[in-house]
Amino acid sequence: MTNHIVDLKNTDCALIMGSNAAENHPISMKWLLRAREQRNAKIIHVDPRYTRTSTKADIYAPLRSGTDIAFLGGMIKYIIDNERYHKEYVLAYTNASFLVKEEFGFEDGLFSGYDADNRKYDVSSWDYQYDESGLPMKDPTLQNPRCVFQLMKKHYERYDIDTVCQITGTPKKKYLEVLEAYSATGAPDKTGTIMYAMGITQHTVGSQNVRSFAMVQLLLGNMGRPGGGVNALRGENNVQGATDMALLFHIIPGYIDSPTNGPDNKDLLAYIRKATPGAGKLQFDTLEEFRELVKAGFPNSGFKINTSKWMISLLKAWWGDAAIAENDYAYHYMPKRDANKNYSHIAMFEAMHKGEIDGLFVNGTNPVVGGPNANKEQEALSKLKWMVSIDLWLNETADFWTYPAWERPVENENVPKLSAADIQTEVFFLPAAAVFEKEGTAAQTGRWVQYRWQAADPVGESKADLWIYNELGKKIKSLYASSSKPEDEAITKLAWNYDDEHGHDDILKVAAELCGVNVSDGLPVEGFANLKDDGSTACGCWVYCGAMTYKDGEVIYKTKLRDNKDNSKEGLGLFSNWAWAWPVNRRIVYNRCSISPDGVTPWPGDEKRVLIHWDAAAGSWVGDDVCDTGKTSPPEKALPFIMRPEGMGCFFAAKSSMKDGPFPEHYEPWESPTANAMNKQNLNPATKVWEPDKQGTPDKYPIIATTYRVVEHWQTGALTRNLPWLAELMPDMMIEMSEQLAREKGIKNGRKVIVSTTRGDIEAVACVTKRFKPFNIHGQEVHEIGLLWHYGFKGFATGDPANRLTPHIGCANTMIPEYKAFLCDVRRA
Amino acid sequence: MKVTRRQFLKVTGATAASFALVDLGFNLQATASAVKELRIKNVTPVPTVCPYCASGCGLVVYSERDAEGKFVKLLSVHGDPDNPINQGGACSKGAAMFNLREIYDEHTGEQIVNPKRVQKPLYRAAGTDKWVEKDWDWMLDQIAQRVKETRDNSFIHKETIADGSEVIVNRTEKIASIGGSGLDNEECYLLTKMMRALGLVYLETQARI
Amino acid sequence: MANLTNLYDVSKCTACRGCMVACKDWNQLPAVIEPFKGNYDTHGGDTNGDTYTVVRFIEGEDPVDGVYWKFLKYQCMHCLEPACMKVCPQGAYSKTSWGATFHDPEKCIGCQYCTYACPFMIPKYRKREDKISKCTLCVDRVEEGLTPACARTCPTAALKFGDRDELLAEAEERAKFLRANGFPRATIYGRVELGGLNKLYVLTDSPDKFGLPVDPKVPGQISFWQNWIQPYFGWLIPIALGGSAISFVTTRILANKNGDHTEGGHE
Amino acid sequence: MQLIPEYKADVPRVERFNFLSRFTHWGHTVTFLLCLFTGLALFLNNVDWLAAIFGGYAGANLVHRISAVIMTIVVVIFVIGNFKVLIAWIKDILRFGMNDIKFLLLFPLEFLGFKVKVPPQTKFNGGEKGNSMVTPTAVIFLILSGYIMWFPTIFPAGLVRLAYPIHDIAMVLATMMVCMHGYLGSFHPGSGESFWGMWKGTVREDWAEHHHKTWYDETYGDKSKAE
Repeated sequence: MTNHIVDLKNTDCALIMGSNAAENHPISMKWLLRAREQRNAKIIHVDPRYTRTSTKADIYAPLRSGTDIAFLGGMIKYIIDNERYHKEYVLAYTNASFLVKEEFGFEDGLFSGYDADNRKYDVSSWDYQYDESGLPMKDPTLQNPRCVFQLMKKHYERYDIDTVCQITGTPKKKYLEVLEAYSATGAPDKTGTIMYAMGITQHTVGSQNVRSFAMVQLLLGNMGRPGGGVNALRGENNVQGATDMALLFHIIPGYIDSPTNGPDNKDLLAYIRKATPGAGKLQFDTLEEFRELVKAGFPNSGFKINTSKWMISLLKAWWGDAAIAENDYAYHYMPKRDANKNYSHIAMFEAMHKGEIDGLFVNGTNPVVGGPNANKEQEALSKLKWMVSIDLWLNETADFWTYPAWERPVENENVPKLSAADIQTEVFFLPAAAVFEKEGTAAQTGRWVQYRWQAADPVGESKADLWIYNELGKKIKSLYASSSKPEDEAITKLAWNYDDEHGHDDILKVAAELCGVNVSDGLPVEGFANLKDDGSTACGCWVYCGAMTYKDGEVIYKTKLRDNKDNSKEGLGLFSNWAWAWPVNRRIVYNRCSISPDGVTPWPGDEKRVLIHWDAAAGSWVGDDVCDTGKTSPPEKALPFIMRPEGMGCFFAAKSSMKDGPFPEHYEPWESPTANAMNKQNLNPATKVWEPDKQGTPDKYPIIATTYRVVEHWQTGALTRNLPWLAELMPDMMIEMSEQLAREKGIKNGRKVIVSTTRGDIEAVACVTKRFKPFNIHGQEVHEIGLLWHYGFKGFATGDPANRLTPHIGCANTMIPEYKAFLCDVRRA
Repeated sequence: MKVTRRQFLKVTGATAASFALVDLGFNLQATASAVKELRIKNVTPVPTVCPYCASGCGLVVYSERDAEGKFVKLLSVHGDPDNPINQGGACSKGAAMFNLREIYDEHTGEQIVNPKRVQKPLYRAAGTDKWVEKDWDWMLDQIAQRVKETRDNSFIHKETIADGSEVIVNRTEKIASIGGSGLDNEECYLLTKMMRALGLVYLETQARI
Repeated sequence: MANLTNLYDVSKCTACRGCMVACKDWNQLPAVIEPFKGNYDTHGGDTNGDTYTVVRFIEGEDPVDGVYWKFLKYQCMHCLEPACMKVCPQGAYSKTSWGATFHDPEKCIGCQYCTYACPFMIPKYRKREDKISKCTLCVDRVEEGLTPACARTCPTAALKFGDRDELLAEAEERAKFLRANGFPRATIYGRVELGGLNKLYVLTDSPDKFGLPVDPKVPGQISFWQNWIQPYFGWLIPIALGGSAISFVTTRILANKNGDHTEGGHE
Repeated sequence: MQLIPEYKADVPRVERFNFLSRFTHWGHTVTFLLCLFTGLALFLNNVDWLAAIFGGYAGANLVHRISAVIMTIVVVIFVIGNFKVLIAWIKDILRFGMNDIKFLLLFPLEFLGFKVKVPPQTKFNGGEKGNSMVTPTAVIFLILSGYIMWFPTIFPAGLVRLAYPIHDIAMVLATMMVCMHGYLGSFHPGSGESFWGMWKGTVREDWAEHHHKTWYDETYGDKSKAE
């Protein structure tokens, strides 16, 4: 979330799209309903199915799964055509006026630079025109046909209301209501928030879906303001933290690109040149020279100009005394991935399925239920030599070798029938402590990092994961202790000292390293502005720097702060003294936009929602929130989007920001019942197709399927189906479908049905409901069904995993699987 | 009938008070002596954060401890009234946190440890059809050995890269790690650090699925 | 003292069912797991011996969206004049000074008279203890100054706890607001029903749309029994006993008087 | 003072009730009284002392149900095993006529001990006929309503609700009759001999002739011999 949960109360209009907030983030509704009560805010819900969220919406608009860009592209066009955009904001805070290279173009669904053989774009034409000082050229009148605004207008010309409604299946009346209500937030005194979740991201165009949101919000001037923002409602209690800690192949902690084996990563200096925006063309041969350049500042760099400090502090945290200038601060201990290889979830399981992976750690996750194409992923597990599973329960993944794991309602040639004797995988199950049986911090969706204290003893011999990793780290280190091989140095020299004087793991030692310490005295670094790239600071994750402070001889972990008084004068609900938010306790990012460009005049009519303002006398930005711009940069220089090289909000995603185009364009899901009416490309041209032979076609599989969750369960259900109180509330795997489809197929409510795709079949109870209605797509009646993906064969509530049906294909940018739109057939069991 | 002086806390909207019971001057008469003693009376709740969705609702855990302060059993878990995000609220999942550790038996109504919780490390040998209980030391030793064996056999220390030079790449593609979004930050940090030091590149969490 | 009660505003309820679980947590109730039958409401819209409160899911046709989906939290209404209390032969029921209908399991003999006397059939038989159980309005919490578990956990504040008169005024306001904003049939439930309920509802539609009786009444059989048979009819027994006693005396007096000692004979 | 007329074995006696009738009667007496007292313990408030006899309310509950089941079994045995007698009984009740009305009119006087001349009665006099109508009917209702209350979930709620007043009314009526009947059939000097009829099966011939002239004549008297 660019804003945070409590901030939802400040909105004038909420567009909930691709999220079932009332069910999956129930507390968000507390604040939305408050906005409605106190500010007369409107709530709009756009979803294929009428959900518990829809019941609380002022406007409910159905849309066919996988057509969000059509829906939002139409909204962009509507906003531009009807001049609903916030003009001053657009001009000052976005790249609307930037001129784009003449070579950039778009035709037949393809942007310039497409390489069909590799399904990849050469992004060199997706760039601005630069002046002689190296800065992008602009046209403040927004009239130049090569300016971003005009290109955008042209791009969305095709997204007229009728075409959009033909694609999305949204009734035109409803669509117009949504457009009218939401575009009203373009008024300077209004803000609107967009709340989304996996309904948006789990598509082959997932990232572009989110981009469309960003564009709508920038047009309407809703970014960086209370009650606005693009707000991802994240799904797991610390998925934000796990992402911050970079449990992802493509980054290392703090959203820094992970090193690759490309020539541009071959040593630390090359790496810094590549990873620091704007550094590519600069002349420097040593780190010292580079430091001087940074000190002077260089164009198109943004705040990431500091990357070298983050990187070297990280290396210092990991390899301690072994990280010195002479060995590139141990840069070479860090693994370098193959630059041409994808290591994401789908890729990992494809490799595992081919037998390329021997060992797997499963850290409180459950791919046998939650992974896409779960039949294949389960089979992949059987090819491992060993697997370590750490969880509270024997979940479906830990028990994948047991008989029930291989039972299927229908024989399917894709699914082998294995028995325990066939599976040669050794499985180590380590019982973990539950959340309140241990202590530590978690980052919630609004980036607040809150401490969780230990309230109970772990059950039996179960242990906190911290203990497990610490002990395992020590064991592994001791196995390598005698090695003097250079290839083992990354382990032998690894700084791994988290025990207290009694030999117990000390969480504060971990936290201190993570939040950053001065190497000389071991005291906390007060904020990432103080991180250095000379080895004098060590910091495991720069975005957390500042969470720990030193005051009056005492180290304070700010995540433990529990002062719940709202510090904002106008009652905006910032609660800045409650826990700590990254970065630097900033509660609403891009908050420079909460005031007009001059930095002193509030947006007309919106005096109460100003977060920061320029204090000329003091020469700095002041206000209720921590400013998101140079603290002492005067208004005309204080850029609003400092993590972008441009410093501006981007309608046009320049260069390699996106892999599949600078503007979002509608492409159909991989499996779609219809051809793309917007352009000639059916599928996102930049998406990798892993299993071409597994693409279901509408003749055999005419029904759209989507997956989702309910409030009573969570994710793969390991943490809910094992709880009797929750099993009671939603006891069986069920599939929702319209009354029309049920009639067509002779399906009765409450009876079993079988759903099939090219990947497999599942059996579940039918929930026939008026809440699903067939869509009218180009005059054709198209059915969609919904599957809960919480179920598996373990626990108090059981059922077939919906993901046995989902495909191995993902978003072009992130490789997040397309769980949300695929084709199936359904019949009576 | 027993008449006792009781206190009433009036809770209005957002101003939900916290752990202390506030006297607002009402006198309540206990109608029946049979009203159970408040089982969380004089129990200090311990704050935590909900382990489900990422909204970050605070929860408080009430537990019974013996005279030495040793944990005995859970009493109740509910929304943390101090937490500004949820102000004491909790949906069905958050409210069910008690069940993460303990449950009430369906037949006897007795409070027992959730029988699905695994209480000892378990090992399943290749090709066998059962779990065997093992101690922690054995398990961690074995895992460390497997890790070393697999890593050493598959480790790519140096590689000739596109520009023809040979660089250290320090990676293994034979070990993978998934998950972690349910862990605490500090745990995620140790995990990311340990795995990358071992040379893992197949490193993923639930953010991608 | 004033009555303390819950106000439940259906227009704010998202049916997260936190109240159901919080109730089980506080009242130490085990789960009762039944198969899914095609409705989210896995309890059939009714409470049971181990479930004091449920949320109903009611689906139907709507002219605007094609569908409506209403939710209703359902539990003991804590009637101001509770029928259960009147019929309970053991006096297991009592009203607290602040309006909760309290059921004392120690006194309960599991006869279930109350279940059938209740217009909502709320008291439920709990087999494992052979006793009745129902919502307590968390009397143990309230008596110590805390709010009931359900109201405390409600994420959207659809459930509130407080002074009945104040909440009633708030409910009137809210119903008025809803009537003016798209719910012309919005109404209050619990103000007058059965002489007043100590649970108040703001409904977006008429009560029958939520499966609530529009004008709940104590069943005729029960009130007839409760008002006439129970208080008066039993007197026949003492009368019979008394008559026999009189006869016992008079027969013997008369027999002595007549000097008749012939057993059992009328001559 | 004598409570019950002495049993005289040395005078002529005639059979009044066969074994099964007596078994049913006494079986009923025991189970009815058990049900009554346990029922009262459950029904009345603050009678802990009464419940204590049965080991508390749970015990009383258990005894009530066991007794009710035995009572049901006794009824079933009687109906099946003594079908002829049952029919005869019913027939006798149906002979309710002028003499019975006269009996009932005169009964209060006799009840109090005045000497009255009652018209000839059949096997069951007017009062007994009344008892025979009310008590078994009440018992049948008690049994039926009792089972409905025992297993409420398998019956419609309306029926369950009806079962409560019915069980109560039937209980009161039956108890009232039992009180009267118990008294008349034992301690009342006039009809006391009938106790032996139910206990031993036989009554004094002269008593039978005096109290149940019609029955006596039809069964043992001239009319029977004439046939």
